[in-house]
This record gives sequence, structure tokens and C-alpha cells, in this order.
Amino acid sequence: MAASVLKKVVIEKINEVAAVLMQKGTLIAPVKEEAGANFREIKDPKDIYLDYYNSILSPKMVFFPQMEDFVKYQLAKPKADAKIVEMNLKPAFLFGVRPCDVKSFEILDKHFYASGIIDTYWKARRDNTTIIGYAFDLDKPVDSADFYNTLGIGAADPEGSDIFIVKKDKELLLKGITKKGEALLGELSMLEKADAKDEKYFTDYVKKGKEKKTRFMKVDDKAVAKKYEDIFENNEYWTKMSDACLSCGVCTFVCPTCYCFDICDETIFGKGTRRRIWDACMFTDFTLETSGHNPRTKVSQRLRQKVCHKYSFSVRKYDVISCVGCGRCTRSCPVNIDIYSMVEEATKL
Amino acid sequence: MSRIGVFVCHCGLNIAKTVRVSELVEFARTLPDVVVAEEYKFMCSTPGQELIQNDIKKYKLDRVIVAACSPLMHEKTFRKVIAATGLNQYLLTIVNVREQTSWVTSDIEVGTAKGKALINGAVYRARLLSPLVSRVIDVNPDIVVVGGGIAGIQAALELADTGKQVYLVEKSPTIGGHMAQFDKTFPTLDCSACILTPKMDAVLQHKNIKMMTYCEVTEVKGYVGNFDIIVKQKARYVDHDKCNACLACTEKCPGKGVSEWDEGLAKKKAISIPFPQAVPQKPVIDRDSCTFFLKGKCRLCEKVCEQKAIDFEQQDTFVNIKAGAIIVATGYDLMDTKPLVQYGYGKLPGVYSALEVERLFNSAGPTGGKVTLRDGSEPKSIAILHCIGSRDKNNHEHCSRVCCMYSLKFAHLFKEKTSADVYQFYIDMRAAGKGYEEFYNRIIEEDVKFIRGKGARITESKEEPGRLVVEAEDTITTKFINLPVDMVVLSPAIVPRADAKDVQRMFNLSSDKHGFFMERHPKLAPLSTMTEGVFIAGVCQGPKDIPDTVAQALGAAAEVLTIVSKDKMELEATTAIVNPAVCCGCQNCVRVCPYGAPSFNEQKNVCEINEALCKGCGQCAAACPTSAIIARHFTNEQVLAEIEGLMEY
Amino acid sequence: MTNFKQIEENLKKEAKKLLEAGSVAVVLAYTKGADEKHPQPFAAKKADDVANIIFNEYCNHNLARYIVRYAPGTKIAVAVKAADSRAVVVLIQEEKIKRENLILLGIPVSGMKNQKTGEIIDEKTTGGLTNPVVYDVLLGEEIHTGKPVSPYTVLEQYEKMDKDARFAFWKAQFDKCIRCYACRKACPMCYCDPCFIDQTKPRWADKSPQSHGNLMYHLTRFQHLAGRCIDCGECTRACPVDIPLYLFHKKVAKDCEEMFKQAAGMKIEDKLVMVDFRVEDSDKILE
Amino acid sequence: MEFEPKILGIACNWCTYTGADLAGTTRLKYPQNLRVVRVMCSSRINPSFIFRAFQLGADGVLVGGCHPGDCHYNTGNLYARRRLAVTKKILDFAGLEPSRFRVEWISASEGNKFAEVVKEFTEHVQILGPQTKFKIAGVS
Repeated sequence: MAASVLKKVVIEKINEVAAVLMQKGTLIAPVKEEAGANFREIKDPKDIYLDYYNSILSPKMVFFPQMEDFVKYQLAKPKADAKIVEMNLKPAFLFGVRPCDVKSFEILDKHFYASGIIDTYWKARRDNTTIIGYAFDLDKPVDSADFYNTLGIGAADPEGSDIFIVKKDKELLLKGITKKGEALLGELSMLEKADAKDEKYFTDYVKKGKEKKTRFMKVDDKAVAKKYEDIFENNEYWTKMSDACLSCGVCTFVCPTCYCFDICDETIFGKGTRRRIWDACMFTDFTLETSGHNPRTKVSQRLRQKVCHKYSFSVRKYDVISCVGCGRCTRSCPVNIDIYSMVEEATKL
Repeated sequence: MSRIGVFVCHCGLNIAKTVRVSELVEFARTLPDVVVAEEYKFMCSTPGQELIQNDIKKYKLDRVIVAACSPLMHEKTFRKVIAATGLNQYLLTIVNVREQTSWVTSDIEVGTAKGKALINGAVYRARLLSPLVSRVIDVNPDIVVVGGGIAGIQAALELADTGKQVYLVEKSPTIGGHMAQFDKTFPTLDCSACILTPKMDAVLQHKNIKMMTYCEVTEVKGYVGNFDIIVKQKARYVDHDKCNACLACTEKCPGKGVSEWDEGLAKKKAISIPFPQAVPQKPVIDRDSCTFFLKGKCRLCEKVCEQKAIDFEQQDTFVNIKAGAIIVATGYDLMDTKPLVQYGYGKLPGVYSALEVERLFNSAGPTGGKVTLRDGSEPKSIAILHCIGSRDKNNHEHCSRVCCMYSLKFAHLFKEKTSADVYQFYIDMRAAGKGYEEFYNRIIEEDVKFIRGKGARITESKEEPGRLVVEAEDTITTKFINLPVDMVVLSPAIVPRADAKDVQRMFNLSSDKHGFFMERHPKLAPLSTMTEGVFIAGVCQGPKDIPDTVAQALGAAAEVLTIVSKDKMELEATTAIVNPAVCCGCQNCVRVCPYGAPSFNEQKNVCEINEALCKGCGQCAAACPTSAIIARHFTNEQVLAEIEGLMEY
Repeated sequence: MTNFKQIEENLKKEAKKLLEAGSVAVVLAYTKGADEKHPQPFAAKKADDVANIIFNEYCNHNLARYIVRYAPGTKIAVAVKAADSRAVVVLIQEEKIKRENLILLGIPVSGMKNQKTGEIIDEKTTGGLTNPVVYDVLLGEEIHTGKPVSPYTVLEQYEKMDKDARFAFWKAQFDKCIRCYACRKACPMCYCDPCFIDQTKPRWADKSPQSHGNLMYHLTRFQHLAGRCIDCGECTRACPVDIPLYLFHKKVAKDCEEMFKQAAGMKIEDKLVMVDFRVEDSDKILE
Repeated sequence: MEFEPKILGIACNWCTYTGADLAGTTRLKYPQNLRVVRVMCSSRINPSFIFRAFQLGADGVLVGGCHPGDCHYNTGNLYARRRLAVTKKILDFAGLEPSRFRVEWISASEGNKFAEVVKEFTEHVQILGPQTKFKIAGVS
């Protein structure tokens, strides 16, 4: 492995880094909000909140915003007309993403373009963004909901990031992972060169990250996919799993790998926008057909769709489980439904 | 995509004066889906109607907007216009640019701007209209006439003569109403009884009239074509099926009550008929004056009745009637003038009210037709005071219309029957009827003294105890007058019946600010009401004289025939329906509907609406949380779209 | 303070009895989720399931929410805390369930905790009652803390606010909304399917999570819950972005109580105020 | 220039709409800021209509129905009274001036009252100024 670039900076100076990135383009980083942290565009470097565990909403919203305008149109006054909404992208820097979430981008890449049908909006944003990953703080306990180990992800895995950051006391160590990342590090003049001790610290941190234990069970992708095919019609299991489920959309909205959307026209006074917005398979009207028929009227059917999509259909189609074990769904579920426990129970059947 | 035609009416200058019609048309042409917009002087005229019809064909219109007068005025007209071309009548939208635009502003800028907003709202709404199919229902051919005065009698006879079954419901023990109390009628001075009693008898004899005296309507359900009416037959304590009208009971009866018919000027027996010519000629026992009911013993009537018709055990009974149409002709009351203490009515014995005087003139009255004061003496001078309580902002603002004329009639009768001096205290003389002005001139020549000035106060004379003094300002000479007289006649305001509010609610009528029942349109639908199938006639609608009352009764009868002469009729299709796919079974609709139209289907866990019972108020649609209820022609989408259109400009 | 262990024991005992006797098809209670601090609503259907029942200070979820999910006529036993019991009362009033099909296992509680924040749940965020208003079996001693507390005191500071400030406050709150609809789904009174906001005929509000659509969704939901909200606070606890919906619900509940002289879900024989009227209602309520 | 508010009226067919017609028939003059939607009964009014009207830029909303007890459908306005009272409270707590929303009972014979109410309400809304709180951003 060629000697890759490692730099460091004292945490207080992160504001300066941010200022440069903001000049170069759009900086998106965790920000503290009432209910917890979320990734937002940074207007003031002071807003960056690095002491967070993980965000409530996943950073997928950076590439796949909840609302994306496609076309603006007017019906007849003075004449019918429609215009495509330009994206007007600036280079973007997504700062402070946890390893499990970085992994989610890879998974969504498959959905959005590896299949051959390219979602131009997703791709344009992905190509345009430099991902600056950030290891979990290994000195702090893992949240009881997390289970990214189960999906083969470590707390300090740098793969997938362009630049990866680990925390060393009062400093941050920044490593260029990709060419793009290395180049960017070169442009940030306030960074100091790291020494050999830092190099070792970084390597050890990544290794230690592998040992940091979240909830874990041995999951074989193909086996679990097959298992869910086998129990697809096991009503007892699905009913039991869904007895508490409210069928709200929280889990899917916070999920880093859920990508379902709806396209709708929203018009007022003859002027309108065609836009896409997040949809959720947990919503009753998600599968409502024009005829009035709804193939999934029961909560159990909808929950089955969600779990099977992640753990079975996705494996069959893209060879990957669409879950990164970030624990968001479990943390946000109003009735504490835990997908880890569901999978665990399924594997026992 | 709809194809909308917009037709804007000038209504002569009624609209065009404060709304630039051409500008509205130009504006309409710019709106989405509007394929043609036109203007015309009178859109409701034949050429106007043809203009619309031709454009519907030429431009293949599937929605029509007419900007003209209120929909309450011509919605039906224009519905027929578009229906004649094969377009569903519910695809019409009326824009009210007259009553609610041009007539209420004097600024043409403002009127035009508002007209545009209203048209835009209509275009938004029109796009979402759906064709609706009217419901066809069977019509019950029977008719209920409520009130047995001259209006009710005339209407009942007219309808019965066409072969229809008529139920004539009268509250008092006899039909005849106020007219039966009168002696003469103005201006011809023919005898009231002579023209009324044959009609009363005709009612009794008519095979198609079921006369229901001493009865009251207690409940009205159903709708035009199919009313369900419950009538209470008040206990008479006399079995009228057995009674042969010998009236032996009346002779023997010791009970003494007050005669309402004689306005309390005379007594009546506890078991009696109201007056000799009453119809039916069968008596009723008045509980309040019957010795048996008061003291527990007597029963003399029972003893003398050979027919064994007396039945002290009799109870109120209830009869159900089904009818296709209803005429309400419940008449009027005279204002109680006792609260107007300045006139001393009820305190000063020489002060009479108009109806009392009618009885004094009447040969069947308490004095046998002689005009005497309460002490039996003949008055030497008489003052007739007009407008007591009417044309008076503190009491009743309206003119009672008949007082001028009957006061003239009184003056004539006083002159005829006494040698008294007669004075009229009036504000204005109103004699606007056929032969009325001539009658007025005739009375002037009869040496009746006219003083233009409203009687302000009646006091007891200090100089001549027992005589009265009328105080007034003569507005011609501007002098104050203190006129000593023996007798004062008050012409009180004609007011709605004391129970008019109850009747109004029962029959679902509106009332004007005075409490008289309100017609659907003051000029074009003077006998119809807001409730389809219920008509009004006579003074319950507003003060009027006998000729007008009779004319209204005949008109109402004709209106009723337009309904009951057909076996079937179309009802508005604007009822509510439930979309079962979105009903959550909360049953709010069931709880709020006043007609019991929605019900809950437990098997399907959804609500359903019985359209036959639905009256289309849309209350359920607003109470429905999931928008499952579609209030047809006023759907959520349609109303929201109209609001959007109205708020755009 | 509630003795949670004792209640858990009693709950298990009653549930077992009912399921063994076959007198109910299901007992709605709680079980552990990822762990005991994260309990989950639980439908015990067999006597064996009873072992999984738990009850602790985090068992906040309003179990009345689940009743309408079962076919009409199903015999259901429900563990009801004060707020749950009020929700059951409203469901009975609204004829969504019949009283005779329910066995209510009453739980008097105080000292429940919000699982996210660890804060004690009291009248500031809920109706603040301790004892169920209706039950068949009471699983613990009734709790009487002494003086009754008003659930509306918390509103004072918001009522005092200047209108513009109050609008700014709510706008900021509603702007956070991501339209996950957890609030309506957690609400025991929101049993409509579909919800008005999912309707396409008409589209009451835009589906995209923007200020105006969010405002329409929430205001209409407050209107729909007027006179029905029993102030359990579940909507707020379910909200992933912490919108204090309970404040608005409390305000509407307070106004309804003042106008119509009745709090929601207190007595089965009460009428539903929003689909009822009194001739003597005053026009003052419109001022 | 003086602020010309947009006011939405929702009037029941039998009383207030007829009363409004009467105001016209008797040629009473009142400000033309009001645009009336006709519904059959005040009880037809879905509270969301009111919210929506404000979102669409209404500066005021005036609802007219029959006097309590005189409803053409017997009791519609009595339900409406409760429903709309709640709507008003919600508007208030959401921070909108509640006086921008008014419910008036105007009978078919009260053309005068109609004209007076509209005049008075329009002036009131004029003083309150444009309603921007609920209005959807960016629509004209």
C-alpha cells in the first residue's frame, strides 16, 4: 500500500477547515437540533456538532432529499408551459459520516444505478460529493440498538469514504482514502502533517474499531435471504412481529437504505411542480391501486415487505443485504420494534 | 380537460351599469379550459337561451357557466336551457354578478374586479362538476291545507273540485276564520256571512274534503311528494260521529265561558258551537268552563243527549296523513294593545279593538247588531285610531294594509247605525285597491271627520266622567287636539299568529323580520317557500285583504296542482353518497343527520346513505373525517376548487 | 408510586386466567423489545405467551390503539392505564367496540418515565390522571396523590404569548415535520383508514413536507381530535423530531371542556361533543 | 393605496345567501372584497375549508348561516356552531388573529344585516392588514 496521506488538526481548528470547504462548495455536517443531530448544510462553522453519536435522519437525504423538484409547470396562463428544474449543483462535502452510513451509500448506489437504470439525480449528487467519514468514538459505549457488526461493518472502517477521520484526544486525524480525498487534503493548508505515531494510532484505531462490539449474530446473506423466502407465508411469525407495529413511516424515513419514493404533482392557482418525495412501504396507501384494490391491507403484510426487501429481495437482486445495522429504526420506533430481534427470531425458525 | 362556455349577461343595465361585461368576457377567454365566452343583453330571453344552446353544439361544450342574476332566480331556467341540448343539467354553474355584485356596488372598477374573481371561481368549480341523475319519486296526490279561514277554505274547495283528496286542518272548533267574525266587507259592503257561509257549507258537503276541526298538526316529516303529517285531534268530549247537532246539550249547560268568537264581549256555554253558522254544527266541551271538569259533577249534557254522544273520557288522538303537498294558511292575530298603556285598552271601558267592533256591528253578535257601549248606551261621538302598533318603529314597522279601509267601513257603519260624530285619526290614508279610493271619497261625503295625526293618548275626561279624551297632533294645522268622545276604536297591527314560530319550524319555513312566513321570491314565487312542496297563502305571509287572500289561495292551489297532478316527480340529485372504500366506519354521519338517512352496515363496517331520506344539506360530509361522504354538487373538491379560484384574484 | 413488579405479577396472573379459560382471544399488554427499557406492546394469544408479559415504568404505549385492529366481536382484554382507559371510553362512545367484548385490566400508575429522555411523565405532557376511569379488574391499589392537578397549567406560558410569537413557535415546530405520520399512527383515536391527508379526492394538502402542507395536516388533525383527544401524549412521544403536539391537543381539549362542559373519555354515557349540540349552546363560543 | 383584503364568504343557501341576494335586490352598497361560495347549509362547511382559504391567501373568512333554531335542515347550524367554534380556537392557538374568521347568523330577510356585517368585517380585516401567516409562500 502506497504511503497514503495522513494529516491532523486540533479539534478547535475544524472551523477553519469548514470555512475553506464552504468556500469550495456546500458543506454538510451534523448539527445539533432539538431531537438530536442531523446532517444539514452548514451556514456557520460553529454549528458543526462533532460530539454526536449518530444522526436521527440518515445522511442519505444529502443525495436523496425528502423532496426533489423535477418540473415546474403552469396550466394555461398565459399559455401552458413546463420547465425542468435545474439542480445547480456546487461541489459538496459531506462531513462526519459514520462508517455504517458510508456503507449505506454503496448499497443505495446499487439500487440507483448499478442496476443499469440510472437515477440521474442520485448520481449527480454522488459524483459531486466528497465523503468525509468519521469513526465512532471508541471510548464511548455503543448504543444498544446498533448491530452494524452483524452486517460486517466496524466502528472505524474507512472504506467508502474519500477522507476518513479518527479522533485522537484533542486532535482529529484525517486520512485520504481515495485520490479525490487525498487531493482535497492537499488543499487544506491549515492541516498539519501527521507523524509516525499518528500513523500507528490511526491504523490501530481502525483495527480496534473491528473489535468494538455491537450486537452480533452470524448472518449469511444467502441463508437469511432463503430463510425469508421460506417463511414468507408464515403468518404466525409475521403477525407476531407486527402485533405492536403501528405502521407509521418512521423506520423507513430514518433508514439509510430505504429509498422508496412517490412522484406527485402539486398545483396551486394553475402553477405547479412535479416532484418526488419519500414514500414508505409501511403506509397504507403505498400499494393502493387506482381500482381501489390494495394488495397489502394488513400491517403484517407491510412489515413483511419491509423486512424481506432488506434481507431477502435485495440479496437476490444485488447480492447485498439492504441494512447497515445503524440501529436508527429501533431507536426511532415509537413502539420499540427491533429489526435485529426479528431477524434473530426468523433464523431460529 | 373540460370544454367550458362562459356566458355573461348584461341584464339590460342592471349588471352592465357597474360591471364591464366585455371585460369579463375577455377575461374568461384567457382561463384554462374556457373555449368560448360570450355576452348578451338578456341571457334569460329566448335569443339569449338560443345563444347558449348553439354554442354548446358548435363548441361541443361540456360545462356551461352563466354569469347573471342569483342562482335562486334563474338556475332552474338555465338548467332547462342546457338540458334541452342533451347536456346534463348539473353541469351548469351560475355566477351571481347581479344581486351580489352589480347591485351592491356603485364602482364599476370594483364590480368588474369582483366579477372576474367570481367567474374564475366558477371555472375552477365547473371543471370538477359531475353529471347527476335526478331521482324520480312517486307523488302522493293528496293535499293538506292547514288553516280553515277563507284562504284555506278557498284553496281546499278549488283542489277538491279537481278530484284530489284534501285534508283541511283547523285549530278551532269551526272553520271560517276571522272572516266569519266580520259583519260587512269593504269596499262593496256585502255581508261577510253571506259570501262565506256557503263556502263553509260547501267544504262540509264536499266528498273530497276531509274537514278536521279542533285539530293541530304536530309533526311534519318527509319531503315534497311524500309528506308524512301527524295531526292531533284534540278531545272534544263529544263523539261527532254520533252527534246529530240537535244542540239540546247547549241549552241545558250551566257552564259559562268566554266567547272567543265574540272577542270576549259575550259569554258562551261550556258545551257549545262557536256561532250559529259554525261548521260543523256540532259542539265541543270547553274544559275550562265545564262544571263537570271543574267541580267533578254535573253531566247535564250527557243526560239530555239522546245520541249518547257525550264522552267525558275522550282523549286526544293522533292521525297520520300522507300527502304530496301542503298549503299553510294559518292567518294572523291582532296585536294585543294592552301593553300600549297610553291607549288605555283593557282599562278604559270605552276603548275597543277593531275585531270587537266587528262583533258589535254583527247581527249575530253580542248586541244583536246594535252599537252600544258597555253600559248599553249609544255613543254620541266616536274616534277611530289608525296604526296602533303598526307603522311604528317601537312596535311593528310594517303597514297592516287593511286598517285604513276597515276604519272607513266602521265609519260608514257607525253613521248608518248611530247618529254619532265619527272621527278618523290617521297618519296617511292608503286606499290602493280596486274601488277603494271611491269608497274613501264616499265616506268623506258621509260627514266623517278626518284628522291627519296619529292618536297619541286616550285619557278619561276630567270634566265629563265616563267620557274619553283623544290627544293628538293635527299635522295639517300643527295644532294639538284634545277631542272628547264616548267611544274609541283602535286599529291594532296585524301580527303573526302567536304560535307562528312553531308552525314555521314544523313546516321548515323561513320568516321575514316581522315573523310572517317568507315566500321563496317576493315577485316570482310569492306562494312557494324555501321548502319544496309547502306553499303559503293569506295573511300568514303578510297583511292583506280578502280579495288578495282569496287570490293567493287560488294561486297556491294551482301551485299544488303542478306537483300532485303528476304521478311522479324529479327530486334534486344533490344528495350525499358514501364511498365505501374510504369510509372508516366512525358513524359521525349517522349521529349528525337530522333525517336518519345514513346507517351503519355492521357486516361491511361502513356507513350507507338512504338517498330517499337525504335532503342534501351536506352536514354528514363535513362531519366525515376521511372525506368518504360525497355531498354531490357540493363535494369537497368542488368547494375547495371554487375557494381556490375565488382567492386567485 | 406504582409497584411495577406487583402489577406485572397481577397482570400475568389475570392474563393467564383469561387465556386459559378462553374468555378472551387476546390480552393486550407489554413485552420487552430490544431490552426491558424498551418495552413493546404485546398481544398475548396463548397462555404460554403470558411469560413474556412485562410491566415497568417505560410501558407508556396506549394499548387502546390496538383494539380496533381486531375483528368486531373479538373478546379482548386490555391492560389500561388512566389514559388508555379514557381512550377505551371514547372508542365505546364511538361504537368502534362494545363494552361487553372488553375486559379492562386497570393499572393505576404514577412515576412512568419517558424512555427517550428518562423524564417522569405527568400532567405536563399528559392528562395526568393516575387511576383508570373504567376497569373490570384493578391490578394495584388506587393511587391518590392528594390534590388534583390541572393538565392545562402547562399551557399558560403559550396562551400568554403574543400571537405573532405563538405563530412563529408553531411554524418552527411544524416545519420540522417529516410527515412520517407516527403521530396519527400512535394515536388511539386516529383509527381512520385512510386518513384525510392520504385522500386524493380531494387532496387536502400537498404530500411534500413543506410548511403549508404540514400546517394543514396538523391543524386538521387537531380539529378531528377535538373533544376526542384524551391527552395520553403518545403522538408526541412517537414523534421522531420532537414536535410538542401535546400542547396543541391540550389547548383544544381545554377549550372543548370549557365550551361543552365535558372532558373526553371520562364516562361511557357521555355524548360525543363534536357530533352533538345543545340548543342552549351560546354564540359566545364563536367569539 | 389602501389595502384591499380578499375575503372569502361561505353562505348557506337558505338564509345568508338569500339574505345577500336581498341586500342586492334592495340595492344596499357594501365593500366588494367578499367572494361568496354557496353551500346548502352552514353545517356543510368542513373546517379544513377555512384553513385552506387562509392558505390560499384569504385575509378574512366569513361564514353565514341561519339563526340557531331556524336552520332549513333543523339542526345543521347547531352542529356547525360547535365545529366552527373549535376551528376558531385552533386558529387562535396557531397564532392567527381569530377575528379574521367570523361566523354570523343572517336570515333570508336580513339583507341589511348582511350588508352591515360585510362592511364592518371588511373594515376590520383592513385594519388587521394582509394575512401572511397561513398564506402559502410564493403564490400570488
